[in-house]
Amino acid sequence: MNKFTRISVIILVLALAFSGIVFANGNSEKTDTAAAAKIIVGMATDTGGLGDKSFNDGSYEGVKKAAVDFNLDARVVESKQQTDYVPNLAGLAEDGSKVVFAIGFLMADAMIEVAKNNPDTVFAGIDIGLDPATAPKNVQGLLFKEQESGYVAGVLAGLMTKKYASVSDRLNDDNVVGMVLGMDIPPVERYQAGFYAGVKSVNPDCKVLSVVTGVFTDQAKGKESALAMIEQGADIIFQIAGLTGIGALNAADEAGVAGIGVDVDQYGVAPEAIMTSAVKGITQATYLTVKDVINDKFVGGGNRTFGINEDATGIAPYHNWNSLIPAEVKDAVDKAIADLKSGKVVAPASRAEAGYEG
Amino acid sequence: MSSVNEGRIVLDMQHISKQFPNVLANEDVSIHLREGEIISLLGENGAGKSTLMNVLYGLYRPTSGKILLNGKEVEISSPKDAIRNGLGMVHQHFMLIDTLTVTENIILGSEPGKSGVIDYKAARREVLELSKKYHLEVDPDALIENMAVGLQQRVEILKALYRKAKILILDEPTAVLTPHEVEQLFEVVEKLRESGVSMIIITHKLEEVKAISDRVYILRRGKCTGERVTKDITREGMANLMVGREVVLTVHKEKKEFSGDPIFELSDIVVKNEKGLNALDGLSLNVRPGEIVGIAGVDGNGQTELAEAIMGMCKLENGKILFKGERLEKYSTRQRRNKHISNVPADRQQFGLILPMDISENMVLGFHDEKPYAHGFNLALNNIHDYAERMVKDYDIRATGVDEPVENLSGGNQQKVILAREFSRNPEFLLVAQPTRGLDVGAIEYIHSQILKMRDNNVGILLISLELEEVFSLSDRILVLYEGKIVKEFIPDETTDKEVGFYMTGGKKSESGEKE
Amino acid sequence: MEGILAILNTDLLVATIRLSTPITLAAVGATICERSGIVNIAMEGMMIMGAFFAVVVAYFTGNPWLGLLAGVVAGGIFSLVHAVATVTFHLDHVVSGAVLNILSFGIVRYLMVLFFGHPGTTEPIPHGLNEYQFAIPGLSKIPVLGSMFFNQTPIVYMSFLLIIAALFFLKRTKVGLHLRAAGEHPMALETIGVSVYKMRYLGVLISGLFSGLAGAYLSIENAVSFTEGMSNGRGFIALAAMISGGWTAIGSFLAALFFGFADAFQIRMQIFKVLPIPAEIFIIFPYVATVIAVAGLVRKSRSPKADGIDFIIEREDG
Amino acid sequence: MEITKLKPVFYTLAAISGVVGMAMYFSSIFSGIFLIIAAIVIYYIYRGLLTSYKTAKAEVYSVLKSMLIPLVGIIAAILIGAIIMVLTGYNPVRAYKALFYGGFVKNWSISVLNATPLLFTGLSVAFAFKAGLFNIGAEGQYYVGAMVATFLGITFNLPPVVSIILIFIIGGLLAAAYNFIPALLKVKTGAHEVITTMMFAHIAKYLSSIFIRGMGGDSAGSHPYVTDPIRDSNFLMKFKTIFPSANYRVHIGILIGIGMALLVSYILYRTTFGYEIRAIGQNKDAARGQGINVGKNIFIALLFAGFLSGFAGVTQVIGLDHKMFENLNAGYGWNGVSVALLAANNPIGVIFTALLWGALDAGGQYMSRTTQTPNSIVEIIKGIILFLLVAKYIWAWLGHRLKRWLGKRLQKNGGVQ
Repeated sequence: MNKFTRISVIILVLALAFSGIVFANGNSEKTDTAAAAKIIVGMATDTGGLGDKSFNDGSYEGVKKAAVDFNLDARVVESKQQTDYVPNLAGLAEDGSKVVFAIGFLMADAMIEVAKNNPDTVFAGIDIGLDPATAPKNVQGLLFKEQESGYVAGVLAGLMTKKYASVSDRLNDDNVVGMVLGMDIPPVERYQAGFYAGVKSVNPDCKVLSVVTGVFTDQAKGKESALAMIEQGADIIFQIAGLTGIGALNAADEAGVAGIGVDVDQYGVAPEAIMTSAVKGITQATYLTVKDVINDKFVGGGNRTFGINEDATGIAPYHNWNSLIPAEVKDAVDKAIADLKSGKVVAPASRAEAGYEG
Repeated sequence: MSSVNEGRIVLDMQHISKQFPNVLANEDVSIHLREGEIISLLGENGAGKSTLMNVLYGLYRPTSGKILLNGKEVEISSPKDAIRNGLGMVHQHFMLIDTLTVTENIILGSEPGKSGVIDYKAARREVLELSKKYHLEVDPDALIENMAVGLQQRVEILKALYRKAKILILDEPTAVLTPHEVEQLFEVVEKLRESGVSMIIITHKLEEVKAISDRVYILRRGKCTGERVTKDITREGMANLMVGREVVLTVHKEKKEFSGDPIFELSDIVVKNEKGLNALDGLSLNVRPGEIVGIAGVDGNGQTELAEAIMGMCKLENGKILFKGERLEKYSTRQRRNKHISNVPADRQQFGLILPMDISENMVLGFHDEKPYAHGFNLALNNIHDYAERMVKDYDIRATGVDEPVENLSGGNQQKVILAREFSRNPEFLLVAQPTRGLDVGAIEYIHSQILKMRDNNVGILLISLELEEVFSLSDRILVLYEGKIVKEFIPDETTDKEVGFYMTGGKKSESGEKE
Repeated sequence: MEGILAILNTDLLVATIRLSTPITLAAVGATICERSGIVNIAMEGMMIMGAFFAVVVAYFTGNPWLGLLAGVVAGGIFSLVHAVATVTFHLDHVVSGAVLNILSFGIVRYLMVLFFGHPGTTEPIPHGLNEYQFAIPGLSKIPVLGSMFFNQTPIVYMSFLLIIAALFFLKRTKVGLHLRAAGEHPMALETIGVSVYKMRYLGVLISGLFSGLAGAYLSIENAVSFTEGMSNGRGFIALAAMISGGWTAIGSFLAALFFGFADAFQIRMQIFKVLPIPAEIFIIFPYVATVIAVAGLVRKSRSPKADGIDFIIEREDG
Repeated sequence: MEITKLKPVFYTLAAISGVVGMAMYFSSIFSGIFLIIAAIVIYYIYRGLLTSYKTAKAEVYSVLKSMLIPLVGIIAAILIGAIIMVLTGYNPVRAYKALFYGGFVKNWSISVLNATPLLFTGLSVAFAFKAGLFNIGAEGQYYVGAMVATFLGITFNLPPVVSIILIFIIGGLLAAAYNFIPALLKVKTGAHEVITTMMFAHIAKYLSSIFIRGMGGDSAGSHPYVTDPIRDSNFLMKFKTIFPSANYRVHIGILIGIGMALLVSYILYRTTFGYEIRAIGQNKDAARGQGINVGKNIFIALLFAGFLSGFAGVTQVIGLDHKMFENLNAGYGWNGVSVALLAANNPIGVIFTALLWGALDAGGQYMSRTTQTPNSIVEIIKGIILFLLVAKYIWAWLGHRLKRWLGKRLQKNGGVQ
């Protein structure tokens, strides 16, 4: 024990000195006096965290864009577990944020709790559906009709996979398309249902396959799932699996078939293979929300649904495929968009509605 | 044989001391060895013999003192150095890898063949040549785990010779050998001496010292208490230097007549070992109240399985176990112990004690959940404590207190803890295996006397021991265990260790058997 | 039901190889490690390290081969922590492994923020090793085996070679013999003048290099970017493979193939909705298979005698 | 010796102030800390009166000494973390200020919330370790406990106390049952529990998402991401009901956890079962040799470990979430392992290590928010702490080196050591 104590004492002294410095000027509640001048926009991510190339990143894009345009101080904090939701949201409010974004459906309850305790701060929740009857006035749920994006992408895929397969050697005549899902959670399901309906609307006897990988981070699994469907003749792979899906798109690229990205324009992942991406205007949603708050146009207490009419859902540019995709198809796609806008067509939000088996 | 050797000094260890964290294992020990000489290091367990040799062999670094080989000082900081300097050691617990072949074991560490790839052909050839050269026949392709102990020892010696050892250290070479194997070993030793190998033999057996060595160094408590030319010193003289007092080298027990039916019987027991072979192959024996039955045998002939079978720790293929006329096969270990069958296991540290636990906890191991040591689910710590206190006094266990972990105790005291636990349950049948392994003379005497006390309390005792003298000195009857069978029964006074040893090796080497 | 039949085709076997390669590599490495007497459950962490650094280097240099090298080295270096902890500091092997797994996630996440400005996933690397897929002329024409074994990407070929190398190493080489001895009876090795510590360090290091390669396979050959948690439990599957493979290189390989097959199979089961049940049921199939395999095979297999047993020789005085 | 007559008085005093103080502190009322200190003081005063001043002092010293190494380890880890931050261009002083202020002062209530499930999983792992088993799959048993709690929480409609107790017991039992197969395999075939429980953890995770879909929303519409909330009557009691000023989310789960810790410690050191468990954990062969039924005990030990982990899930659901979420990767199982190792598998120690871990998590969040320092640095620090504390040999080694070094120095200066 002797030797223990000796070494211990030495380190102890060092440590005391160190902690002396640490707590020298006491309370550290106000750590950012510098930025206090600016208006603060806060954002708390779900446990997924930034770098998901999907809604966390997308929201942050919007927040940063707004921060630049309106000269704000953008702050983000990543939650590690559910218990962090409340302190993070509340903390951002205490830091003096004017707007706080809660990213992801898991944070719904936390956001309402905190909103009640911080009436002067505006809270907006991505993918959070609120009950207008009970929701406080300073919160807003930002919802997206992923099914619409899925539907439009589906129409495109449905036409390309068979009728116009000749335009690219990446397409075949087997009349099969595939979807790679991450975990089977609501936004994913909405995409899936919409895509299915879209395909069937233009190509009823097309075979639509799908694989649930059960994970959002395993590229290898995504790749295998995609390849497995490509073996079965699938020539268009629609990924709805976050980072797992990146593997799927790579697979499509390597196997020489086409892919469709999700959430944001994923053209960059595999420029040759990716026809388009079924996008969801999160960036825009956060941006607009901040803008409204700055201009005091914010109306809370309910949900704000971003759909095709808000140009928040739909598909990304065709990029390299622009030249390949025949005009008829483009027209059909535009028509589908128009129908959705006019309400002539309603994209199904669930497998049940879409009549998708499994 | 042992004429005083005047050859040049090949090894000279000067004023070696080795300090371990809590003990001074060697204190200013100086020994020297002449070419072609055989010296023995005599001392009881813990006297520091092995430590000294481990220092020489580079396993330990001496705290002080220096080592001269062929006149010039050498720094031996690892076995590698030792080997390079022509030292070879045969350890008491063989350093052989069971799953490898004889060849692989012998060449391990200095394999033939270039660029890191082993040339097994060459290796095999070299091994064969070597074993011919020294008349140490072994099958180069046999797996160690299938070999008799005597042969394993040969492999160990070959290992050393393969590395061109000029000085050979033999650590308790006869500990596990039958008398016959001992003879063969001595022959080998002589041959080696003729081929110019000098040897140091570590032992605590006076006979051996007399038998083979020219000179003897006697160690006690880490100090060298004397250097003698063997032919000039008597066994008693050596014993005195070794223990520091007059030793009773024979336990005297008064004769008894054993009437009445046996309290414990085994009939036709068959047990398979993990390899699926019959470790016990139709073994039968019986023990009468107040009788000590000694099982003599070479290690690995079924001793372990016998003990396990009796205590119900392995599956019986066949056979009956009768205790007071009651069949025991169906009972669990626990139930058997509750029937006043006690067991002193061979490997006290692995099977007898839980080293990190303290004395009191070990004292109740196995009946910790009986009154008065437990009320229902709860341990009655006070009762356990008192009981342990009492035992520590009765069996004078040297410890700072009953809450001292047993791992801090000396081997003798650890064994006493087991004896206390087992004997205090007033057993009617007692299984004692290797009760004195690795203990010093004092402890041995004490434990033997305790066993004899049990005998006087009319307890039936089955003694399994590899130490032939122990079997002889304690037993009323000797059963020879060979390849899982009882091959012969003796009355100690009516036989010789040679004769017993002859049967211990299956009576095969008949010609050498007739020699007696 | 015709689905089932359609599943059983060459592609399934090729997919099996792809899925099992990382497991194989880690498992074979683990075999060598445990033969030296060190239990290694830190393969998961080593894989992550390898995968991450492979991408970092491949991304910043643009050369996947350098990335490959970096991945292997990173795995090796990280494994040395395990070696130091278990061999030099006599820390319980399983404990050290668990701690390393935890540590690896923190380190990678931290470094990602440092190098790429965000956690999650990295930007794709300019060139992946998958570009270097090549068919061995002649051999690749063999009906089924051809496409399985002889029309593959570099690391897959490496994995085949490494299996053979591992076999040769353990069976025929001097160091291999010493290493096995260290795992069976360390003292015996020490007493003939070979350092057990060195052998065990070597064993752990090799396993680290193999795991690093496995990680590199995941990140720069199978994929073209690194994603947090992309190893997704493969390290533990590899452990299972090593055990059900009976601590032998070949056995590990076969077991790894089996697990890869189980995964490839469940994916296809999903595609043809063979059974109308939730997808998760299919997903857990490989895990169930693992449990069954371990339970079924562990009895027959015999672990090295001194596996996981600490080895101390008190050379120092006082 | 009539001082002994006062024993009950002193002890009740100490106990009351201790418990109340703890409760207050956990509900982040900081005056609680003083009551705790008071309790300790009272205890030692009594010891001082009862025994001699010297022995009491010795006790105090031994306690402090036992706390020294962990303290040093933590501090050393923090220093290393600081170095890392400096090298990578963050300001350690600001970061650590935020870390500690956030973890131990500002968001203490969050630390407690974080610690609660860790306490249970930590106990689970620690108990298994005592029996020589590594229950690495605590995560899976956590999921099972959570599922059961959710199901019963929704369906049960009984008087609160009754239903909550029932939920705990049933949840625990089913979680234990989830370890049945691994335990069976361990005993029958010797399949290593590290693998089996790990795989079962994966399986539980996926089964939970099936369960959630089944337990919420109407099957016709889009499937839910959470189950329906459980009945209010099945909510676990909050501190707020005792201390109005307490944080409204903190529930008494932590106290249940501490109770569990005490219970486990009692089982281990005071009962025959615990005795057998420890005996087996330390030397199977000897235990078997003295007639202890190894298989049975290992079996029960694994089940009991599952039982404890199950409690983690139950408290989380009925205490905090009141529903079950999909896709949450909190990794209570893994952190449970860390917590247990850090406490050297001592049930009482687990209480403190769990709180420490919880505080570091909460503080890390606060730190990353206020100073925008990536909170993965906290993960790294955690890892280093683990290494420094678990590998005790490191200290012996350092000490040894230091001693020799000093020794040489002193000899040079002709001094004595």
